[in-house]
Amino acid sequence: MEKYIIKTEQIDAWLKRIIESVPRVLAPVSSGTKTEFRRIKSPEEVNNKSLTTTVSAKAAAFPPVETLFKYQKDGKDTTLTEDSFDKYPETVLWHARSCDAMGFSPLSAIFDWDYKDNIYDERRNKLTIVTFACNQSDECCFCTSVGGGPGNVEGSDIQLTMLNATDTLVEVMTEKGQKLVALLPDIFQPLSEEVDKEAVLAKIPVQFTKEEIKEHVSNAFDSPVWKRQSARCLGCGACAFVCPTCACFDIQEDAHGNHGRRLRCWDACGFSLFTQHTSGYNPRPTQATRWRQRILHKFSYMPERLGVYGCTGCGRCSRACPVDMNLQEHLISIANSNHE
Amino acid sequence: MNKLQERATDLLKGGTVKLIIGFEQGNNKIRPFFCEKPEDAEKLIYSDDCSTNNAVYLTKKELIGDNKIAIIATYKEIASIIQLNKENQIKKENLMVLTVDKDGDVTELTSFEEMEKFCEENTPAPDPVVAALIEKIDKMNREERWAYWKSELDKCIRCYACRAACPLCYCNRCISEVNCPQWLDPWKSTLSNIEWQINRVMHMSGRCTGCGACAKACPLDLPIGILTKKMSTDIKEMLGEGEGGNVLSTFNPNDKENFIH
Amino acid sequence: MEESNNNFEPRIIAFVCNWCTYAGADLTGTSRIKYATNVEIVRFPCTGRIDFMLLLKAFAGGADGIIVSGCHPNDCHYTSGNFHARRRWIVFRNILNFLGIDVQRIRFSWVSAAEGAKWADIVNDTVKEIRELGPYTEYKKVANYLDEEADSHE
Amino acid sequence: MKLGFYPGCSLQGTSREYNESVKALAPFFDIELIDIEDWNCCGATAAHSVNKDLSLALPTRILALAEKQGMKEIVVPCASCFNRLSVTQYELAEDKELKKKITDTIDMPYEGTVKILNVVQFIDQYIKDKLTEKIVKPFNYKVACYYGCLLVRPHKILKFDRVEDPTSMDELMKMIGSTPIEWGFKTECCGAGLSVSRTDLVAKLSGNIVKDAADRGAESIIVACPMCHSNLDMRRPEINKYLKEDVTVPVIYLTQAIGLAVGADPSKLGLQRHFVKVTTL
Amino acid sequence: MSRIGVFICHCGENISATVDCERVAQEAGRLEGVEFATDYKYMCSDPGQTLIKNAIKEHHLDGVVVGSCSPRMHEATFRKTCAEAGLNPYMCEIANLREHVSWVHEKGEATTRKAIQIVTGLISKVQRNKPLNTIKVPVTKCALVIGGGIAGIQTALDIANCGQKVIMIEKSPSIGGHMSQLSETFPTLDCSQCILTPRMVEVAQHPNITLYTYAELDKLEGFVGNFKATIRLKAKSIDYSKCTGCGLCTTKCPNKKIPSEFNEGLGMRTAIYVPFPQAVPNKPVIDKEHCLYYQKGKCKICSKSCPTGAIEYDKPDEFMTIEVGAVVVTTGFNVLKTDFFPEYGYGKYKDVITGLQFERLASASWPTLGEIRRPSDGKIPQKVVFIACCGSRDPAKGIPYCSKICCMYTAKHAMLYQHKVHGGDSTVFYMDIRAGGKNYEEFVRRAIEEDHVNYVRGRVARVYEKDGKLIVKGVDTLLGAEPVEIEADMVVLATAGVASKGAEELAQKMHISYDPYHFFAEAHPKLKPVETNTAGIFLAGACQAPKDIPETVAAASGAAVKVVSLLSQENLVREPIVAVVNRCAPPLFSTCVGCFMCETICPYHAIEHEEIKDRKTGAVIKTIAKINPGLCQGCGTCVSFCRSKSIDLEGYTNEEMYTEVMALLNH
Repeated sequence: MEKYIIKTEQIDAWLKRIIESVPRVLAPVSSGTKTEFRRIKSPEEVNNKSLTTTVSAKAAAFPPVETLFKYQKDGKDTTLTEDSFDKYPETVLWHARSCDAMGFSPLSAIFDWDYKDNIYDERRNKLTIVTFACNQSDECCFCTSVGGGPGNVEGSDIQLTMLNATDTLVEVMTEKGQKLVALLPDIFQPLSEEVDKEAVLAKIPVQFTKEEIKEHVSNAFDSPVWKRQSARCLGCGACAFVCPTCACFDIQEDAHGNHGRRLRCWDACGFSLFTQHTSGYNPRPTQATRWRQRILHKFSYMPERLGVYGCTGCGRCSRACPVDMNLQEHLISIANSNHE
Repeated sequence: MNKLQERATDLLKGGTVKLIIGFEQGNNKIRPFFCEKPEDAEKLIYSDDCSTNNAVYLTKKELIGDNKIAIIATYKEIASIIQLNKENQIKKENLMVLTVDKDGDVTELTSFEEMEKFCEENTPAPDPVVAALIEKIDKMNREERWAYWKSELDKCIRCYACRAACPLCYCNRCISEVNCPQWLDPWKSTLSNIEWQINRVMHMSGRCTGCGACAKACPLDLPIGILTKKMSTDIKEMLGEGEGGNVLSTFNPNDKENFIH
Repeated sequence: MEESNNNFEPRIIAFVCNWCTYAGADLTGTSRIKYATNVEIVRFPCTGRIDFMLLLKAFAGGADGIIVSGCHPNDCHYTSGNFHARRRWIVFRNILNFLGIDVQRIRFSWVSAAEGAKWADIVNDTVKEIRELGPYTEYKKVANYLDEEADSHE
Repeated sequence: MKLGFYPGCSLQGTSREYNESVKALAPFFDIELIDIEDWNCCGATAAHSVNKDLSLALPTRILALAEKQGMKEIVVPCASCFNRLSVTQYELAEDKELKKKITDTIDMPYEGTVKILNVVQFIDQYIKDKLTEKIVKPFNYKVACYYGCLLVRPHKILKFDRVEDPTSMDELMKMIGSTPIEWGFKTECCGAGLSVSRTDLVAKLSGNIVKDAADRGAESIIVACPMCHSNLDMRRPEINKYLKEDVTVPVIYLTQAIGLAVGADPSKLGLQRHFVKVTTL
Repeated sequence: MSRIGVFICHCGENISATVDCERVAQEAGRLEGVEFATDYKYMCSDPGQTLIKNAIKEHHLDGVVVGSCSPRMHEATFRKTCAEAGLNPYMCEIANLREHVSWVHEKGEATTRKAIQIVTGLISKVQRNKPLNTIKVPVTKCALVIGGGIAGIQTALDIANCGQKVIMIEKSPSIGGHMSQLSETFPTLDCSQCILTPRMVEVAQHPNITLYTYAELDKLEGFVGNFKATIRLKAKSIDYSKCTGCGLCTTKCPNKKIPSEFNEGLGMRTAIYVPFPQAVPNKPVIDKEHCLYYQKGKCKICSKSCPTGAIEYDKPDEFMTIEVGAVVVTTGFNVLKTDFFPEYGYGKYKDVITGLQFERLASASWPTLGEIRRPSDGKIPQKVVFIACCGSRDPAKGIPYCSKICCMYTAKHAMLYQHKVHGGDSTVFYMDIRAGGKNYEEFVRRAIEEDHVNYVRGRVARVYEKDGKLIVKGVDTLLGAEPVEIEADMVVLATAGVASKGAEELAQKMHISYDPYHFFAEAHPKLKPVETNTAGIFLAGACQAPKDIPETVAAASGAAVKVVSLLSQENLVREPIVAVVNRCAPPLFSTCVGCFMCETICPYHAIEHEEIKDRKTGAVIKTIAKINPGLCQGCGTCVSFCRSKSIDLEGYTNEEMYTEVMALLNH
């Protein structure tokens, strides 16, 4: 890992160079009351103040809807065409957060656990992630409780930390990151002395550990806690769609007579239709069972099967929830509960 | 304990009701609260600041079953309950509607007449922000309007929080879930996002009580609430006050038809 | 995609009821009144049956214009289907207009079984108007976005 | 009890006694009638045959003033004013564009919420209930209640009484001890519109009314409209000339009759102002 | 994969002159799911149909698209052809290549293209079509006739004479209706009773007719062919099985001062009474409102006088449920009474009477034995004024319509008066004379020319009494709007015909529609004049609008034919183009959520509530909408209204229509 110091005021110049050199740069852009990752054309578009975007950065490698292949029928012949990988642009994800970067590891684990998902992998490989360490947090943040942290560099290619009004620490973790530095090498000064990065980071108290949660929930399949916690859940898909690690998708046909395409689109386990069988039978008939699935999947099934937890503590689900289903609050209560 | 909490304790202790749907203080906001035990009654608060319209829970069978329940209702809930009743979705004998006045006194609204009267007397003032936005859009030319909505609705991720939060979106199967034919593409796309909103508004026509829960639920803060608001205003202007709520299942032989050749 | 308006041939779908307008269009035929070929008719039992979604789908499917036509008020074969339809269109048009969808491209009319000539006029008129408005490119663009853009996440 | 009051021009001129009698009656029932401040002419008979907008703008201003002055109800004794105010309120309620145009013209906010009461409605609502107990001297006469046209027509708008055969005044007169006659001239035209220009026609039309009332033994004719009153009373010489007989049956306002019954001072009721002397009463 | 056959007809040269039929068939043949495509000169000819039949069999076709003339011409033909070849007829669609293509376009590429497009659309639709079977509804072979006036009598007799059973209910104690009150009838001046009474008797005696008088409809459920009617049999206080109709009781009854309804208040009757001498049935009922026993608790004189002991007091109303296949509503009309016309003094002056009262004065029987005597003093009026259009054609009175019969009966009244009072003087004030009808105009001319009735065109402003005379103030518009004043001895008002009392309530009970004046609405003003919107319920007579006797009788016979044609079938066979509410597996059972907002949209009241019950406990799980296929006419308005798309229309399903539209656009 290389460490540099860069003058904060020079960051924009660097970003400008990145925009000129890389086909696609995604960065937090504000419109109205919300900030989202959007393709930017100039550094001015970036909202440097934003804590997190509403929707996570996962779409950079796992878009809400993508074409798997196209088909064309002519009489009895059918031709399949797959999109060329050239269609997926080299991308820099700018001003992401540690929790965004961390989210790609569970995603990759899901897409590659047995069958290697070429489409995802290609997009992920073409993605360079530049995170900005958090010097602020809000009440929904709980990254430290699930193994992350405001300055966690896992998954980042580069992490920037604003040390003071003028200087920013640049940590380059990967070769991909090094390539970005190389675009404007002159502005990076090698780190002369150790800096106390922790000092400038947001303080986010640890409320519980993910292992603790795993232990509690793994034996709580029949616990009444699910019904109690999910009582006010409305069953929308907001939490799943904003989540950096939710990878459930649906395969849809966009069929038009003799031609069409097969699509992969985001799905959400909160929807009542999610596990509904054609027969009308639904193994998860209530919101309580769907909520249980959500928690167990993230904190029990994933660590057990994939060795990775499905939560980065970004708190997006809590912010997006129309009825304040605060994940941290529920996890604390699970952690503090005796086995029910 | 305040009067509301006392009343709630009594109701639960006495077994009059199995459940009270009310409000509690959440994380920096008021949120719905399901009070089942007398000892939880002290968590109950009364506020019309909750973005959720709790009437939405009244059509969820898995929550309320066949039990008698009480709902602590503000204008929003009451207006929705009136409409839900018109649409045969309320079992009045299983529902107790309680409201709290400014002195903290708890009143039970026992009949729909009382609820109608309550709504007449407590109609909230129209939201000036919504009105201003509608006016702004009305002033745009068509191309500008299209550009505006295209860019706004392009952001929609189709989480259907707007649908989930609406007390009147209680269909067992939403049109968005119909796949023979697939009226709406079930994935996020600008077209189906727009079509979804058109459907939502058409289906709400004459029924919408204007509680604004749809807009408040939207995680992306999209201006979808003004669609239903605009529709309601237009309907009132063009078709008058409909009876029974649904303007599309009734008609007047003298409806305007200046657009029909 | 861009076609010049001079040789632009609009595609127009007509949604008509069986009892009045379909029969009226039959009369246009038996009267040998000529009209433009751009319109294709879909037969419904009643204007009340015409789902507003079908109109949106026609645009999404590439129609440049739409005709909706049925029995005159009080003439509905089913007594009130056209009245219900009319209400639906009143609300629908307003919503579309507010969203910036071009309601000029939807022509609503009443054509009775005796109005063969009116049917021809309506068709020719609509074709002329849509020709002037040009292809409904902006809607088609949104409808075909997966083709249009390399990646939706922009 | 305070109520708004719109006198109008007639009540300041030819029909002062009407004004006086309404005002004299009010205190008996603890009612205070408050004039609309800065009121203007309602346009009455002339405006609407000359300029429609003007004929609407004038009454609208009056109603707007009443609204501004916080009046919920206004008493309008003159039947003609009552008619114009009511018609204006109706037309503006029916036509939003027109309402906008007129309110723009007068440049005042106008909602159309003020309730307009004619004298009979006023008595019905605020006096009738207490009337019986207040009577000191029953008005024990045979009377002919004459309604004229402005009080009841157009019925679609005024929605007052039965348009062809009104009975509200008869009911009130019965309450104060009178015996109203059955007759066919209750709403016949008195010739009001031609009061000045064609006195010969007025003599004929009003003459028939007076004659029938007298023939049927009426000892007085009860009216609630200044136009009716002046034609039946002031034009009596012409009438008698036309009838070729001397009909002396007096014409008195409903409010005067009630005033007498509850014991108001006859001079305060303006009875001395009539042309046909009311000494017989 | 479907196996569709496409058959393009040249229609001689009607289609092929402008459309390249061969190419249409070729292009269609290339489409997915098309197994066979061909073109032929005359597809509707015998060889053409054989071609289709053979292709169906040979290629095992499961759907057919015929490109030919309008489906309105030959859809039935080709569907029958398919059925004969064993293919469900609803798997056949017609592409209209003649009326909608070849006859309206010039020859050219665009025209052929359009033809291909239309065929493509329907190929896609037919692939989604489902085989449908005609709906069979059993028919209860009995008709209910509500109302025993001339309309009901005629309807009942016509139906009964065709061998079908009829149940007639009449709310008053006797059938006969208004016609029995009339003296003579225009334009023939034959005696109303003379022509009506035999028919009344025939009704009572007809083996196929069951008559219930003093009976009203309480409830009507069910649908065409299968109605269930609940009838309230009002207590008559007389056991008709014992009563011989001797009439002794009526002579003994002490309360003799009750205004007779039959005589329009001009004569009196007793509390136990037969409404008029020719009544059918000719047995009395007790009018509880005026009976001393019922009101004061004692009297019972009738009971004492009855030789057969038929009087039975204090029996409650009875209810009877009957099953009928059709209903005919013949409840007639009322004339305006009361003080609707205060300016004419009706109710105030005894000698201002209605036309119907004049009928009674002119009637040879009661109450004046045919002499025109005025009600006040029984004198013969020397001067009578008839005022036409009393209320009618007067929006201010709430009756903008023309009552239609008044011109004629006023002429008749004036004529009868002139015939009966020699030297009498009659004046008719009228707006217009509407005498359209066989011999009607001649009749009016006769009144004017031969009987010297004075016709004044103008309205009457007021009628008032002075010195024992009725002063009629009117205007003669033909003489320059001159005011006219007539001193009359009697004034006859031709008051408007209005809907009968309780019509609105009755319509709501039966779910039939009515106009703003509460007259029942016919299904189509021209082509379905005796049908209502509810299948199986018919109308006749003046319950629909004021009508004269010939018109009423014609309508009654018309309604009877409709009923007979319905009842003569074992089963009603209906097109299966009806709406259906979907059903699916538990726990949903149906996607219908039971909001029932569709109920108000259905013009036929075909939407019913269906309770889904737990099989074991019988508890109601869910209430959903259900379309009664007997009532549904297939307009599909509910389908496009239903938010959750839980209703669909067979033959025009959402999927079929969606697919057709998308295929038309090649999308």
